[in-house]
Amino acid sequence: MTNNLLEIKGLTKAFGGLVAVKDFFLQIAPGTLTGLIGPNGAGKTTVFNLITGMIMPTSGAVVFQGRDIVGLKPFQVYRLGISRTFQNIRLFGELSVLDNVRVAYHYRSDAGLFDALVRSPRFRDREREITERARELLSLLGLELRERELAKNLPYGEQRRLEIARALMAEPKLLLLDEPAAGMNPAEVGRLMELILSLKERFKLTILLIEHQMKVVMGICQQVAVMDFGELIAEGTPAEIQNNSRVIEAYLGRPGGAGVA
Amino acid sequence: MTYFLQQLINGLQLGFVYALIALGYTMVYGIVRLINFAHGDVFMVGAYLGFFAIASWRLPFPVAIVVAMVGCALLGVLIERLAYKPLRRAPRISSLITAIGVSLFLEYFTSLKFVFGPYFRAYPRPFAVRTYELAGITISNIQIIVFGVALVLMVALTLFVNRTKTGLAMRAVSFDHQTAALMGINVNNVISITFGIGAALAGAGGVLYGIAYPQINPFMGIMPGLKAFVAAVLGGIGIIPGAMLGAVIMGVVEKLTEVYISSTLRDAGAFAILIIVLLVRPSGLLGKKQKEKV
Amino acid sequence: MLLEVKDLTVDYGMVRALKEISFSVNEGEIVTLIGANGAGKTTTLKTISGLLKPVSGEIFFQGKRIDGLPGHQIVRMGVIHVPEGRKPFVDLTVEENLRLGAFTRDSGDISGALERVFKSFPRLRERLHQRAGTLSGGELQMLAMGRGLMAKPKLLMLDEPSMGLAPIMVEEIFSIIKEINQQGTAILLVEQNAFMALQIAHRAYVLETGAIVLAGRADELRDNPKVKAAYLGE
Amino acid sequence: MKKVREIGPGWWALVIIVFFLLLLQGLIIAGLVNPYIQTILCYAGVVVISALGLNLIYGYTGQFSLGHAAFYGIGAYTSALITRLLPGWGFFALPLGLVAGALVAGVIAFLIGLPILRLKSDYLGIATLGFGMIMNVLFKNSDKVFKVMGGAAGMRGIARLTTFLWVAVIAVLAVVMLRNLVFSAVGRALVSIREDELAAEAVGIDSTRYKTLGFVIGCMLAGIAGGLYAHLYTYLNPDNFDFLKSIDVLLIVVIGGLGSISGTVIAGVGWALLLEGLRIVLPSAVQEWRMVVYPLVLIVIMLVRSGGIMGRNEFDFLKPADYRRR
Repeated sequence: MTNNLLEIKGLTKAFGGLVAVKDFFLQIAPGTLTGLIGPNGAGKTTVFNLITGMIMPTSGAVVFQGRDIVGLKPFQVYRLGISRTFQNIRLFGELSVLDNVRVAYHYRSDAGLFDALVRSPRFRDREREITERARELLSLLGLELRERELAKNLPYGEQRRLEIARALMAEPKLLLLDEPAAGMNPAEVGRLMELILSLKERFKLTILLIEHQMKVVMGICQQVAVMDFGELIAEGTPAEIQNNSRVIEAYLGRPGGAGVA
Repeated sequence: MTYFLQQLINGLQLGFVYALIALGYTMVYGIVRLINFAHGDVFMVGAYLGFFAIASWRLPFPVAIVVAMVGCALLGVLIERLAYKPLRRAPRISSLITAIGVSLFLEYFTSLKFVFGPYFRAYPRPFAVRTYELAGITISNIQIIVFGVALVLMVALTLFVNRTKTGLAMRAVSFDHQTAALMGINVNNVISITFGIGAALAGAGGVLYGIAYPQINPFMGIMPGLKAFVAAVLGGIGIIPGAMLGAVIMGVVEKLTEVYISSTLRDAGAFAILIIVLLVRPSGLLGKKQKEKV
Repeated sequence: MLLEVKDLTVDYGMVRALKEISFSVNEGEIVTLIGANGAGKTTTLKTISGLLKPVSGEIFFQGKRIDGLPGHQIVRMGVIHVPEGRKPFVDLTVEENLRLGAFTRDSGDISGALERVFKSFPRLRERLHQRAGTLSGGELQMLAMGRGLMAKPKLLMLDEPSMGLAPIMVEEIFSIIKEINQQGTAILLVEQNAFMALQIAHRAYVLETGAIVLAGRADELRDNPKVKAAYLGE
Repeated sequence: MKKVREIGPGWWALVIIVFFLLLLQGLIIAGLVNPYIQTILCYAGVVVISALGLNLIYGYTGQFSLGHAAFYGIGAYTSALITRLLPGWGFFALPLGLVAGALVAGVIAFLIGLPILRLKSDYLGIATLGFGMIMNVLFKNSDKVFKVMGGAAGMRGIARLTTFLWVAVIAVLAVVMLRNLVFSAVGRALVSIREDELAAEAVGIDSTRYKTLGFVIGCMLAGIAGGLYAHLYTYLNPDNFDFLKSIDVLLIVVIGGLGSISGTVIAGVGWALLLEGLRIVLPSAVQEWRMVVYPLVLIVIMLVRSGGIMGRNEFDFLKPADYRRR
């Protein structure tokens, strides 16, 4: 028995003939911040989808707190304490900002259908608790003035933050962030990095993050795993990764390739 | 056994008429993802155009079919340009409601006394009905014409879609509007052409329906339209051979349910098969599995 | 000047994807736009080819203003966009895909164009009657470029041709791009693979979150530490 | 600390609406409303109740159903059977029938919903359409099981138990309950499935469970509406529950605005009053034009306001305090 929060063992996913993730291993200790990087199409998001039960692996195991969670549905994985954001932002566009966050706490409420229909005292209490927690998160993420806007009307950067607020609503143990800095300008990226660190501290989170902007990965991650063509090609501290020739090649291409220059 | 074969042929006859309607449904769905509820009513208009061509204008039968096809093609393109094109970026349900509106309009407008009138009309037979017997099975010249015309049109459509440049453009647009535009294809024109061809086929189907089941009225398009649509889904919507296959299955099942089980259960059999197929193969018999992108 | 983009501003959904960018491509040149994910490279190409409408700014091709024209007319002028992800028509055969590339041309000179494509991509000839969906990633990239060549482009715009390809295949693709250019076609190349792009390009622009932050001759940028920094961080 | 809740605009609106409905009821008792108009008013309520059910299924939960009339029919036939087979219940006959109609519609919705709610968008629509067709055929053959149901000839001899008061009370209850539901954790879960089913699962929502829940409740509303309908017109014909009737409800819901209770009420009442009302008001020479103009109006509304009359908005008084704009 190890004390890792998450252990991915020999995870493989084939779509038809294409092997998107191939014999992938990863250990994540509690309280760490791990970066998952690699070129486009390397299979990073597929790993997230496999962890969260959105797709079934062809083979391999995902062990969370000592329990193999392969085969659980996404909502069950979430209830165990793994939540995520999406690369292409998947908010509930026609719900208000507040509701986008409140909806993520839904399963914790013991007020049922009947309570809702008649607005019973228990229902009102639960709604108040949920709303308070949601507002607390929104203000942490600087969205407190936006709570009644529809999510789809927020600017891009705020949508990204709202997605993070939503993912934090149910007090997850493991947070998966899929390209949180995508589309942000350098100033926003800087603030995002601070935000991630402070949230991690405050909620005692373990974080796994996919990111293309190396500034983010190199700036805040303790550990970096590099994927290429579905496989883990390197693992180590940011400094080690930065100077790893396989990584540089996978990212920038090989300098002076034969027959080209 | 001969009884069974006889009913099979009757079922095929029905199925071929459904197929001509189903093709328009499937092509339009394939290209703009719209359930064109007005399509059954275009079929009805085709039947009436044929009716007037034969009974009032005394045109020969083949010309009557051409009249119905051309008339319906124009109608189909007109409907697309006026009612659907403005809504191409609106929520999909808006186009669907508009399609229902067009359908109701065609039904009730043509019911007006100075248009087609609300009553049933007996369809004129452009030639005497003859029957031929072959190994105990009776086939009428009407059936032969239905089979013949439907087959010719289906072969022509298949050749058009697979062998011509416009057909290729139709297939490209139905796959992806944006990439098709990058090929230099005028997507709007291709969509109009698709509506036109689908409507023309339905028009021909209307005339064949008229001579085979010789009674027409402005609401005749509803049930065959619905069944043809179901046939298109059964075969795999957006897939031309699928529509033909689904339609033939629908026609045969309907006929066999009618004669072997109960005529009142006729419609239930076909729809029960539809639900089962959808549950087992949600994208239809010839359809491909769709995956959601995460 | 073949292509001139002036103060182009484009929104993509809710996002302002491009903020007043200006650049140009001359006859016979390879120009590359490089930058990280989300920098606005693809949006630039989509706007030039008419798939997106700009908020403001102008685009000229051979001196004629083309922003606002429908996509199929821009294609007819000789501006060909090979999209990101290759976008093959997977249900059609390789031959049909190539024929679609020549959609704007008379059927007369298609076989000549096919031969020219086979010269650059002999592998496509072997695969001619296969469904495009059965090809490998590298072959799909060849198909996408071949499809673009079928239109006899004056300007060929390539979006991330190296994406997801093995290094050896990337090299092959890039040497073909160079060849195409040497035969007289101007190329606007969008790439994440900065080293490779800078190897073959004459000039380059570096995009960062919707703005051009660096521009210059490719060989100069190649040794610029800022470029490496833009990718891997300082 | 206990806070005294102030009386919000919702309660005021409720009081005004109840007062208005009681006024109407008073006019009816005084004999000032002719029976035709009474029937149309009742019918408007029935249409609203049924359409609210479809709005919950399609407008809020995003599950496309083209078979709503089947559940309306199930409720109608069930409740009619109950009141015919169990006479002598007096005042309780109608509520008993309605409860039975709602339950049977709900149980069948559950059984059919479990397998077919896995289907998405158009495919779900087509499967529900198929189910509606099959139910229609079964109604036409119902006399083979229960003679009194009358099969294709229709069911006769149903007591006229539906009164304006019944319809008004149930319609107001339906609006209030539905409003409570959609502005609750359950409602948020339903809407999140409509917006993005996968993301909903990713924040802990058991989408299968909630889709089924929404579908069952919506179909029960249709069942209740059907029961009221049966005891309003006292005659049931299978054709009253065919595919075109499902389309009518769909039109009302979309025209009113998907995901808007206010819109459904406006569109439902408007639809019933205009379409049925014009039948009486218009001279017979113009009657046939009624159905020509109606689809044109539909098309124009869609072209001009593709989101429906209310879009996804509600009247402010329907919203709980934390949903109102400041």
